[in-house]
Amino acid sequence: MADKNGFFDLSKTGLISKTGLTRRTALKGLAAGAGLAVAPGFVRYSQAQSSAPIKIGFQSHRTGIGAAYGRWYEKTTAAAVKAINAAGGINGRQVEVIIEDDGTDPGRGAEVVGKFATQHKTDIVFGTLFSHVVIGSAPAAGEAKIPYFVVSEGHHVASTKLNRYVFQPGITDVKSQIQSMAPWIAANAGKKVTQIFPDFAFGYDHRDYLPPALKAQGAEVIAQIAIPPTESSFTKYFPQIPPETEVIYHVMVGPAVLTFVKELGEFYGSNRPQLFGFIDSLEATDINSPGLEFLDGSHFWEGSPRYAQPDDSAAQKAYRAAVGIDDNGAAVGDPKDVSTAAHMFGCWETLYVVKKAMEDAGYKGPEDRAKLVEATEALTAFAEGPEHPQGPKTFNGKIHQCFGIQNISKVEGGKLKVVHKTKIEDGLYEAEGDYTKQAL
Amino acid sequence: MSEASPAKAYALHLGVIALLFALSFVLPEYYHGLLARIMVLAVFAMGYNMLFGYVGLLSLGHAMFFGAGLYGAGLAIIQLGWGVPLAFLVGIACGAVLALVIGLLALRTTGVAFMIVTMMFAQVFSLLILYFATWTGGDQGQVVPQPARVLNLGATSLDLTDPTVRYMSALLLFSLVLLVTLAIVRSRYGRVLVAIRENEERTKMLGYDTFSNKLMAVVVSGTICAASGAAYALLFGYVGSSFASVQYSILPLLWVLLGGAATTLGPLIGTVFMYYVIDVSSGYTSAYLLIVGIALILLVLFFPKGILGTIRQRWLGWLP
Amino acid sequence: MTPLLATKGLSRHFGGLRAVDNVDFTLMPGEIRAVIGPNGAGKTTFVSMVSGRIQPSSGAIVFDGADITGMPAYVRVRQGIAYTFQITSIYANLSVYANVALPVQLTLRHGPSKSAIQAAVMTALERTGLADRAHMPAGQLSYGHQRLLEVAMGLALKPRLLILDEPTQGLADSEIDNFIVLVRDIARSATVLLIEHNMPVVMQLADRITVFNAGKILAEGTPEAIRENAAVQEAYLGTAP
Amino acid sequence: MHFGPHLLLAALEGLVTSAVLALTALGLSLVFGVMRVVNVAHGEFFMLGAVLAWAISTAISGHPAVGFLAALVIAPLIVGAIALVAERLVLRRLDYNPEATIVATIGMLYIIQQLALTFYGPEARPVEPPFSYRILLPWFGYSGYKLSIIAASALLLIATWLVLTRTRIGLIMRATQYDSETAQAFGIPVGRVYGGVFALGAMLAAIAAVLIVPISQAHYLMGQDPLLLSFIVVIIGGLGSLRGTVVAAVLIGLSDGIISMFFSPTLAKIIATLLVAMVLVFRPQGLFGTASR
Repeated sequence: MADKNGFFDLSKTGLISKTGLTRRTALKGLAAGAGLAVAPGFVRYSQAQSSAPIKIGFQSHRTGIGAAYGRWYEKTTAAAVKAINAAGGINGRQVEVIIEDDGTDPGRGAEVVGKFATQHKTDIVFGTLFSHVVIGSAPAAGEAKIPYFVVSEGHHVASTKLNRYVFQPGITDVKSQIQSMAPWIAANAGKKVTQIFPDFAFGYDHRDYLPPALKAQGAEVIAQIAIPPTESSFTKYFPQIPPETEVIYHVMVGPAVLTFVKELGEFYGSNRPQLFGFIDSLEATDINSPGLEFLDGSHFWEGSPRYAQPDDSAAQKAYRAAVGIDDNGAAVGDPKDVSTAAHMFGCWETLYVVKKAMEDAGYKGPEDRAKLVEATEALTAFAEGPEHPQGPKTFNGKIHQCFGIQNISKVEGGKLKVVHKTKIEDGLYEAEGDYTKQAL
Repeated sequence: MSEASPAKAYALHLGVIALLFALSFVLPEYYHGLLARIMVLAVFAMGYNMLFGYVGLLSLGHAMFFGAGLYGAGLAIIQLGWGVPLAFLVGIACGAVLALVIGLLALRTTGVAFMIVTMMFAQVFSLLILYFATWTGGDQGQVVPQPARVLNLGATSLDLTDPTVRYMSALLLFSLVLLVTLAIVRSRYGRVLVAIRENEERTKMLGYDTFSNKLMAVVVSGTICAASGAAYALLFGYVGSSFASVQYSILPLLWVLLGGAATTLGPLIGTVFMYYVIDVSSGYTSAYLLIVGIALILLVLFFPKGILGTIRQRWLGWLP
Repeated sequence: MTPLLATKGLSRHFGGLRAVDNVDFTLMPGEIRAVIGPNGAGKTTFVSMVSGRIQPSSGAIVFDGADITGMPAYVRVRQGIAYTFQITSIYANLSVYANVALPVQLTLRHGPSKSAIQAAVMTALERTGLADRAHMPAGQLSYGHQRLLEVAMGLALKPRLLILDEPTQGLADSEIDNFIVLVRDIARSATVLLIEHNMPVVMQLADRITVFNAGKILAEGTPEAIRENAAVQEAYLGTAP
Repeated sequence: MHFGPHLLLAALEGLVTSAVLALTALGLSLVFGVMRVVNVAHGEFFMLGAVLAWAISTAISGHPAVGFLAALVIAPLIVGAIALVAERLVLRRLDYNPEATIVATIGMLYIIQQLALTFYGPEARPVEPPFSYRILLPWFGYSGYKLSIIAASALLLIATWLVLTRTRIGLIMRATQYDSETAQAFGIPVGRVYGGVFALGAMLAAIAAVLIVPISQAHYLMGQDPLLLSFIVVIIGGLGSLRGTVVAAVLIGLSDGIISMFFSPTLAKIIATLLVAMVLVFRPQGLFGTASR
């Protein structure tokens, strides 16, 4: 997913923060003292490989517009790494995560990938969410030949416009998500749909993929309203919603989204069309915030449900406990700290995919990165279970993308209740290319 | 103004270029790659300095020139399938033409109005990128395909994604622009630009067409910034709208002010400094921007003319 | 002989104020002409229109037989009209040398070698007595020397018409005497149009005097004639501040 | 929706934008006009106002109006105090050099943003409006609170105008704006005036933010747009002209709303921005500025 860039995003100024989950103070001292002449990678460490940890470079949105997501991605990652290490690590080696802040900026994202590859010498790069950062960083990963596992849900990986080193094995891409929503919308919400989406890439996926998907179900999109990225007030666009609209399909994201919902509420009052939205709008936001009462009775896509459901699997329960979220999807102990539950499971699942692929490849160190790529491409399916608590998935090695089930939840009494689960097949589409034909 | 010691000045600049060349062989991999990026961005800062430092025109819209080069070169490859040299030229030409148009309009204003007008034109530019997203890739941007980023020179071909080739290409561009800047600054034309900065009305009454001179400076500045953008697209393989946003107009201003406005080497020093302050401070805390902010304030308190500007003022008056 | 400068019906209005009102004026080559008049009489506005700094509301300006009314200021400078500012307007941060080099490099358009520029700059500085201060920042010169630098910059343009706007304002008496010598020297190669309040200077220098009052030419003639002119006396005594 | 109601809605929306913008821009204009410096951190003072409003209204229980009113008083005072400290510690030492001030205020921008991120967090948080009355028009519903913003802003603008034109403080400020050296010579403590003006400018931004936060959430990056728009308003309105600032704010707010009726939103933004830029190009002194000094 992507979002607008702020004008003065913190940190558009140059380099990146490096603060590992494990502190690496020696490096810092060197960097501070010697400036240009730091050479942390000069000592070959291959002889120590059997015991040295597997190093995962986590490209995190700590500052900038993605910061609310970054924090929860870090929490989930830490939980997954803890679980993996407790169970013996990967190939008998412990996993170490090194975090660098990319400022949610594509230019810096590329620098971070370079830093992971050449300074921290991590085995892989992992964890990116925002699409423009993924696309901006992908060339750096391809050139450094370092596998780059993103958790972004954008269609960029599956479009095969990136390169062979970029994977998205932990979360379904948005094109597939949209496609699998269409049957339910047409059958349950209404046939005449007006789309409201941000006028940038994340919105364009919805703009481009929903109309054909709905058409296939006998429904239609009657209006598309693209809101510019710098907008902070929306009421003036609502008159463009045709009166015959039966469903408003909204996918606004970013800090202004609460305004969007509140203003929609003020505009329509109780006499509104059906609402269907992507929870992206309200990730990390309490559904019971003032002004959101208007959403009661409306429906949302959710990757993984925010609220604990009565039929949750044991794996799901264990996952929630490990990450530290309560039944309402907020941090245990701080009910106001709402998680990004619908997406962050992807970090957990991606790490288990990495583990599986590394074990399949007999991965020993950076010299085996090509083997790791091939081993990942050879994967085909992930069974539901502790490693994949969100549900079963298939994986297409040619387009480096996984496909899983999706949830449709209804807002009821201030909670999100899952009312429908899609099938994996609902979201499958024709591959647009084949990464495996590219050179390694 | 330094009428004296041209030899000293040229020796210094050639020395800096030689140092950067030598660094290529001793720097660790990470800093090697980083310095390549810094050199390309320092070209951006030098282009900005041309207008801001020497003519005294404070623009808040230079991201559009960088963006014109970035998109001109990037789209020529992505959409038209052209080769690297042609794409580079397209990028530069886009910047030159845009700078000419913007100059003709914006130079009707002065001072803060100039600052705001350039900022607004840059905003329009960045909105246009979003508006034509089918072509530009919008805010997500697009990857310049790796196989296309190869410079074919007869029998040999240079792979721009190779670290050494990239470093040397960046150095070549940087050196060229540095020497061109030095030559301009030391030329009669450069003296006229400084005269316009110091006292435009007087310069007009000494028989100089200040409007044309300023327009020329906007075009030169815009073209250099576009060259930086075009090089960025070709060397780093990504074009995206964040590079055309306001913070990329502020960055070169910041780099130039830090390094020293109206000094030829200031832009490089400012860019390096900014990158390293962040790199080092981010090792100690995730709130590293706090440190950056404090560093900026301290710097401006104790080096009000920028690093090199203060050095020139206090010790080395001959610095160009 | 054709006049070097002529204006016909030249006017400039600021809102309702007629700063210069329908002025016909001629200046012959080689003259030293003084323009005098009370404050607000329109003298500076008049020469500003001649130099091109402001556009007339109506009327025409003819320089050496050619109509220059719509010509931008910088072109007029290149045609030979140089203007020195009433309020000192030099490049304070540049050296004295650089201040003069700017106009010089404009006049030496054909292969200006470094030595040619240097020679021309030093000539202008020597004529104004500033040669030994060439490398000082202009802002550090005394006020009187800054006035001289203004003149040197005008001189360096090799003008055919040099407009001096209150050049002796703020100068000490000894400096004024030197200044009179300098202007006489300049007048050998250029026509001088001098706006001046200091009457002794005017009387010593001017071939002819034009008196402005309330935007119009009140009188014109030799210094002697002007001294005798009753209307001029009245204007000065009656309206001067 | 029919044209008439649509226009009404666009105009109402535009006026709300204008109301907040006018206050924010007025703060910038005062600093700009009196001190002749560009305060890049102005938008961060706006953001601080919103963030503090959240903190204060969350700390105070009871009816939302109580928390809101407390925020409306306390948040600007805190922001003003912070601005005053920044002015005394940094800007004064820079002697208000325009370029140095830009760098220093960029530094402040980083510091304030980072502190907000560290202590407040990256989330957008809502503040409950003091009252939530939905005005039901025949064609659409509209927030009563939004209309009250327009009224509050108008009152504050009139108050500021009275202070500037009718009080001794205003006279001192205008004298300093007109000619700081002469003002100094007449015994006006120019340094203190500068400190006060800088604080007042920040407070106006903070008040604007407190007013808007019940409809648009507090977020640590929210200061960017107000900053840029305020710059535009100040320049279009003409430096130091209160009337110009207000007219320009209304013009920009309304044109933004109304142009969006006819074009796709992004195209509307492009056109609106270009139009305003062209106004400046062909009238560089601004709508109400006199000479371009």
